[in-house]
Amino acid sequence: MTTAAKTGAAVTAAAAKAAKPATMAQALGRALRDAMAEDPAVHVMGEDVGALGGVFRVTDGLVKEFGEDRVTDTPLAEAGILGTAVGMAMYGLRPVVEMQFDAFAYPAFEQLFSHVARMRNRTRGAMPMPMVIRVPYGGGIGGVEHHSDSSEAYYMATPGLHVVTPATVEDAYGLMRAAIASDDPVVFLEPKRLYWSKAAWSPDAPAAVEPIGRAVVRRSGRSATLITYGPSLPVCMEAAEAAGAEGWDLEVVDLRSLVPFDDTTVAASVRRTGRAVVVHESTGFGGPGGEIAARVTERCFHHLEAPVLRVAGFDIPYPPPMLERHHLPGVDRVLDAVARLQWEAGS
Amino acid sequence: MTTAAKTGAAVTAAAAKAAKPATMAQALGRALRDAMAEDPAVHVMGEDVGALGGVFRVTDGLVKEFGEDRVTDTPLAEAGILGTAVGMAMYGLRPVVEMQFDAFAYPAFEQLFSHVARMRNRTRGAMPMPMVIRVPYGGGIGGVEHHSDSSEAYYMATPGLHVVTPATVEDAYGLMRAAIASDDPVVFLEPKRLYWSKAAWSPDAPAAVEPIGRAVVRRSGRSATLITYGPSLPVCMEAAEAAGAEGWDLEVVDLRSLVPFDDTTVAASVRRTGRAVVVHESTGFGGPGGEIAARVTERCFHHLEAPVLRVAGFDIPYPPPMLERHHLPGVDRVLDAVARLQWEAGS
Amino acid sequence: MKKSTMTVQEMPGAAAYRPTPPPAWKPRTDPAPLLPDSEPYRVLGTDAAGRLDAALMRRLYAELVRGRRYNTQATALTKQGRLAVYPSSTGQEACEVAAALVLQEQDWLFPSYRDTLAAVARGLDPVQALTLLRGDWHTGYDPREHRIAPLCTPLATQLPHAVGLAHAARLKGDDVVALAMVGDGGTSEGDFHEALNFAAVWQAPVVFLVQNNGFAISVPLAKQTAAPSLAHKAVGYGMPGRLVDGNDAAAVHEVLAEAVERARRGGGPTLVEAVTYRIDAHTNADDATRYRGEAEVEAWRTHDPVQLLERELTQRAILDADAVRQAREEAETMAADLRERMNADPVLDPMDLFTHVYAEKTAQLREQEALLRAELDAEGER
Amino acid sequence: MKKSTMTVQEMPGAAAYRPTPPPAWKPRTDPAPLLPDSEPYRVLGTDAAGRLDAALMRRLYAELVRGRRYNTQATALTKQGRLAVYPSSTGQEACEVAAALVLQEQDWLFPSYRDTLAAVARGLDPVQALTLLRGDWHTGYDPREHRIAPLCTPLATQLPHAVGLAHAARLKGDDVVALAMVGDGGTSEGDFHEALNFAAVWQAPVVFLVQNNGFAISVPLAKQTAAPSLAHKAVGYGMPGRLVDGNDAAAVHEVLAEAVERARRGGGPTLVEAVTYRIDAHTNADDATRYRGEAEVEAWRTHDPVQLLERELTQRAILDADAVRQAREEAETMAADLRERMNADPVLDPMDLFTHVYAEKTAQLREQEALLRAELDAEGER
Ligand SMILES: Cc1ncc(C[n+]2csc(CCOP(=O)(O)OP(=O)(O)O)c2C)c(N)n1
Ligand SMILES: Cc1ncc(C[n+]2csc(CCOP(=O)(O)OP(=O)(O)O)c2C)c(N)n1
Ligand SMILES: [Mg+2]
Ligand SMILES: [Mg+2]
Repeated sequence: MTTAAKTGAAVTAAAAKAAKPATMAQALGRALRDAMAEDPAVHVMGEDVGALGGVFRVTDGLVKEFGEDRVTDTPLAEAGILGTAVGMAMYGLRPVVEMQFDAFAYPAFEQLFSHVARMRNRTRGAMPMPMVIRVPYGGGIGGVEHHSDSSEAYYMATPGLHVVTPATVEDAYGLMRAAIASDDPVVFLEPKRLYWSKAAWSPDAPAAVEPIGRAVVRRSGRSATLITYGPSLPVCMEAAEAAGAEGWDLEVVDLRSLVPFDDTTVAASVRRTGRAVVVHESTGFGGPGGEIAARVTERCFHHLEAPVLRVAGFDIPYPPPMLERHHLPGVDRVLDAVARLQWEAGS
Repeated sequence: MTTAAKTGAAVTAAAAKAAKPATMAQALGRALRDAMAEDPAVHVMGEDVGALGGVFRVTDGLVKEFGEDRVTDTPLAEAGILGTAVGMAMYGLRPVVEMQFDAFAYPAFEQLFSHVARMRNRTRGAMPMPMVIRVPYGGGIGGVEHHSDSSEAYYMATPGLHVVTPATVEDAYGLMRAAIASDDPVVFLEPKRLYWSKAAWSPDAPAAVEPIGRAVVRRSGRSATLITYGPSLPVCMEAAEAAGAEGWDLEVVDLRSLVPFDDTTVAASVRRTGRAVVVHESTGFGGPGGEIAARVTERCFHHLEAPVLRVAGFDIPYPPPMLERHHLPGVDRVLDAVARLQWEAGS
Repeated sequence: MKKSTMTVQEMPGAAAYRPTPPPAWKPRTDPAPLLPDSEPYRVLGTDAAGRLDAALMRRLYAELVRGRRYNTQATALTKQGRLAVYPSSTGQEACEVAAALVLQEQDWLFPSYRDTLAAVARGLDPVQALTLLRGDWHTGYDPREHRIAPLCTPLATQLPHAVGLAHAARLKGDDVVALAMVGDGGTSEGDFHEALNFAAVWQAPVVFLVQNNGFAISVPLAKQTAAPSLAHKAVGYGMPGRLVDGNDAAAVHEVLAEAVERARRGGGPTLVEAVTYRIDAHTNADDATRYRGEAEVEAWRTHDPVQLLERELTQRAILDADAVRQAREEAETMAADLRERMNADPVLDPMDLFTHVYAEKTAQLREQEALLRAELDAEGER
Repeated sequence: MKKSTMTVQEMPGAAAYRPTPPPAWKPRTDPAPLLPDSEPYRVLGTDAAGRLDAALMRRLYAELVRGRRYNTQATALTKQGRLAVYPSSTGQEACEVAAALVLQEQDWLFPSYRDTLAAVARGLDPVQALTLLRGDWHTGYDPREHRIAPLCTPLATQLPHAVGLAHAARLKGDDVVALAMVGDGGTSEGDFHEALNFAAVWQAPVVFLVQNNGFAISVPLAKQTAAPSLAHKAVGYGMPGRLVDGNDAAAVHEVLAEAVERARRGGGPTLVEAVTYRIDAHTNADDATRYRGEAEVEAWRTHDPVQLLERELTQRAILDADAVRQAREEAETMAADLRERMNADPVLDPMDLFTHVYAEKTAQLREQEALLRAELDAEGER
């Protein structure tokens, strides 16, 4: 991955300037811009990514800078978008594809499962699929039906894909650069409700390119580990703060990458704390939490004082906006789970 | 579910006759036939389900008996098949849809996830979706690329669907009857490599209609529980026999229904044995095993002598037929996992 | 092996060779009857307006006025936070209203997210029609009671539903036609293709109405298709295509009525493209100035469906000042009622989350229900 | 509110009203040039055969003979258990061969599972072409080296790939045309629709060849479409459609060559429907007697592509007995070589399972690799 290395160097070389607040959407857009400026093979395509700048404005300004040949408003057909992107990648381009909302990626699933994820394997490495599939995901934005799905389980169950999701403005930039630099297809899950989250972040000295596959400890603690990602990170951070009042010192791990999964960081944390709760807003049954809890248990069984618990969305279709707050795991639900970690039996 | 009850009664009332060997494919076909004869609302549709009788001959003879209006060779388009079936169900029919192979159900996933699974919920129960989506799944039949996928994780992660899979000839009949009688959409996973498995089974006194959602203990044992379903049941039964030589008395649970999940039966078994291995051929990461291991651990933590282990297909695209035997979990791999259940530490 | 080493001269019957046409080569039918007119069909401002049905036109007019008012009122409600979002059909009322009026009681309407107005024109309570967009539930009415499918958001996915329902009704021998609505952008989706093909093969009694309003959010028609018209897509399915001026209510009504009648007679499906224009932004959340100029919008304002009909009917003395006033008053009454009822908070029960996932709650859902109930009790909400 | 209560007579500019056509209403182009002939285009047996290119025809003929032999040999290999499955293109060799011959070195071929022969005619090693169907790997060659995409099984999914690749090449300024093959059944899939639409909108240099062989496994064309012909689908995308006798190698070659040339010149995509017939069952595993009679097959045998060409060329003295013999000998040599090489067991390495899932093996895959290696060591296999 020479591109990634080069990118990293370029970024490090940039002079650090005073950081101003930027949104996650802006950081993502900046990452696209920088990648496009560096590598003419990078193309952005999707519905409304041009003049409109995408419905979340992530691609704002790109068509002006790079023209319609590289920033393309496609016809309205997700399988067609991803399918033509496969052909473009076959010819050596690096498409960055936008799916407008999570639920609208479903029509593209045959292309994703049967081609994007398998082309490298099918051709014994002769035909890699360096592409990024951007999927705004999750709820909490008051969206009507089909605008708030958490579809990460579908992607995780598909070998051949990388699946990453940022939870901070810095990671949004760094992970996007890494995703574009990757020679494998990356499903890039963008937490909708964090698009407008802000952080002091200087676009002139952007965050370093994160290698894909590394979780990070966002908060150190000794009582138990909250394992989370994307939209649920702020919830867990808040819960960890609140837990202090109950005498619990919680560690928070932000996975950042669901595939590959960073067993090392996660297991190390749980071995230290002896207790863990997985938190995500995707439905619980068949969701990411099962896999995570199972692998943590496989690796840390004799360190565990209690079963790894899961706090997740209910096993229901995503509810209408006026009811979504009852569905989404909030601070209280996380703390309730922590309380159920069998403290009386503990060390 | 009056239909189900009625059906059960009809079946029980049938006179028992001498059982002759029948294949799973025949039992499935017989279930379709009996359901169609009983209820004119049942329609069979898909690619090649008519004159050909389906590529696995499950629908053999149906078009002769019921005519093309009720057994319909559709145009070749899976989203169209499932989408029109949704419309037919809206009008009160009970479509039984065949997807020719697992991987060819992917084009229908938007209709499945966004409509089939949600229509009842969307309309507050006014518009249920009583339909069965038949999906031949799994490998071991020497199929070339795209003919051996195990896609159950995708279905499990979608609330609103039932997901069932038979492992025996009797269950093939009983579960299919229950699936057709259900007022909810049922994804009916048919293990390809068991299509030609035989059992003494009399079509004149077919097996009872199984209520969906009940696992069954196929073999009692005291050392550890093998939790499995569909194509892996014979593997586990064989492994359990072989394990006797090592001094292990294994219990085998056949889930039969992945959704709803029978926590009661599974947890009761694991509490008894104190050890468990989940076995399936779907890829491990993000596959059904994670969910199963996690829920078993949540419920049986203090009864477990070792972490619940998983034996699954590797995290790779399904391999070409000449290599598939290395991918599929076989008896040895199951026994190896049993050996890793920390016997020295046990009671 | 023998055969394949024979020369054709040696082949038995080779001399008599005449390529007879087995099935794959059946004589092709003439596509001419399937092709749409080269210009959108119009009635208003043409001689055809001489034979307008006065009663029908007055009804159409009243519904257009009401429809316009409904659109402006619903948009106003988004500003007041009473609707989560509203995709306005301002400028497209002729299509919305005609689609509703051509159907009989037993027929079915399959609207998209933009077509609340069609549902309302069909008789649905305006508040129920807005439930999805207010956000208290996904659908606010019983589709079977009204024979209106839920407003559909995933583009073009409602089209196969309409085909399946129409087909099922025909199999049962029922006299039912389904009319399905979709946008110009939606025609690019695979589901559009599959639905039209199934409909034609099955000769299902269904009418597809494409409202070509020029845009799919920001993407103009020229980036959506290179076809002579969207109606020309009909040819590839073997069904007739009709091109109509979507702002000419009389023309849209006539073309749709013909198509519905044809379907009812067993003549199979029709594809109708109504050329219209989305006067408002895609939704209240959209900023249309990013992708189109005001001049274009202004040009279309001069071709307003309400005004076009009003002028024609007034000129032909089908409509008088009284009728115009009455239509407006009724529209204002509807708007006031809507405003008032939408200003009341809907009654919500969080426990509904678990009620209609399955016919019977699974044990798993009952556990989760208990968890939520405990939370709500703790909050003191219930 | 003011505006909406004005009557149209009061509206500024209302008198001057003239519905000008903004974008959604642009003047429609004439569809006539897009429409295919009403009968499949033919060369053999017509006056057009007078101007055949002798050298090209001899080449075509030799490839057809070789192609037929390849099909019979591959089918024989299934009986010997040397191939997992073979979807024969017997009867369709004219399409398979012409598709390969019209392309230049730098062009790309996108075959379906039925089109190994096209890949072989393009120059691919026959054994490599059969890797997928033998089952030792999914693809037996480097697609970039040969500019042949992997044989594609999920129907119609290869079509958008061809469009994307052609589009990418054009963006880079490269002279590349993509030719994609699909069956009659495949035209019903959404991906067919989306691919053709993208191609037309982007004016991508791509040619779509539909081999209408009468069946999708057991389903006859009449249950697949109600269109006048599959070529008529072109109209709905704004690209030209051509209908050709798929068993007339000269005609298929001419029509495809024209389409490729048009694409190369920047004239955009073309849809070609070649009417042919699947003489063998769907694959060796299929039982065609369940859904069609022998009489139909026999009728088509009299319209055999190899024989048709052989007779015409012999009559016109383009081909003599020597050339016929030579073609057959070459075909036999190819078959013998294929037989021999396919009789050797392919060299397999189970560890390949993990090699090309990702650019770099994940830790997880390395663990699984170790597990398999241990198993193999225990088995003594490695
Ligand atoms: C499958 C799918 N993809 C994307 C979207 C997001 N989306 C909502 S409306 C819209 C544009 C639709 O344009 P058109 O079909 O012309 O209908 P209009 O909004 O103009 O009435 C898009 C892209 C969606 N709802 N469904
Ligand atoms: C998406 C998808 N659905 C179903 C299948 C199973 N299948 C394989 S070939 C075939 C029939 C294809 O018919 P056609 O397109 O006419 O091509 P032909 O086999 O006649 O060359 C079917 C249904 C598939 N391969 N892909
Ligand atoms: Mg539109
Ligand atoms: Mg065919």
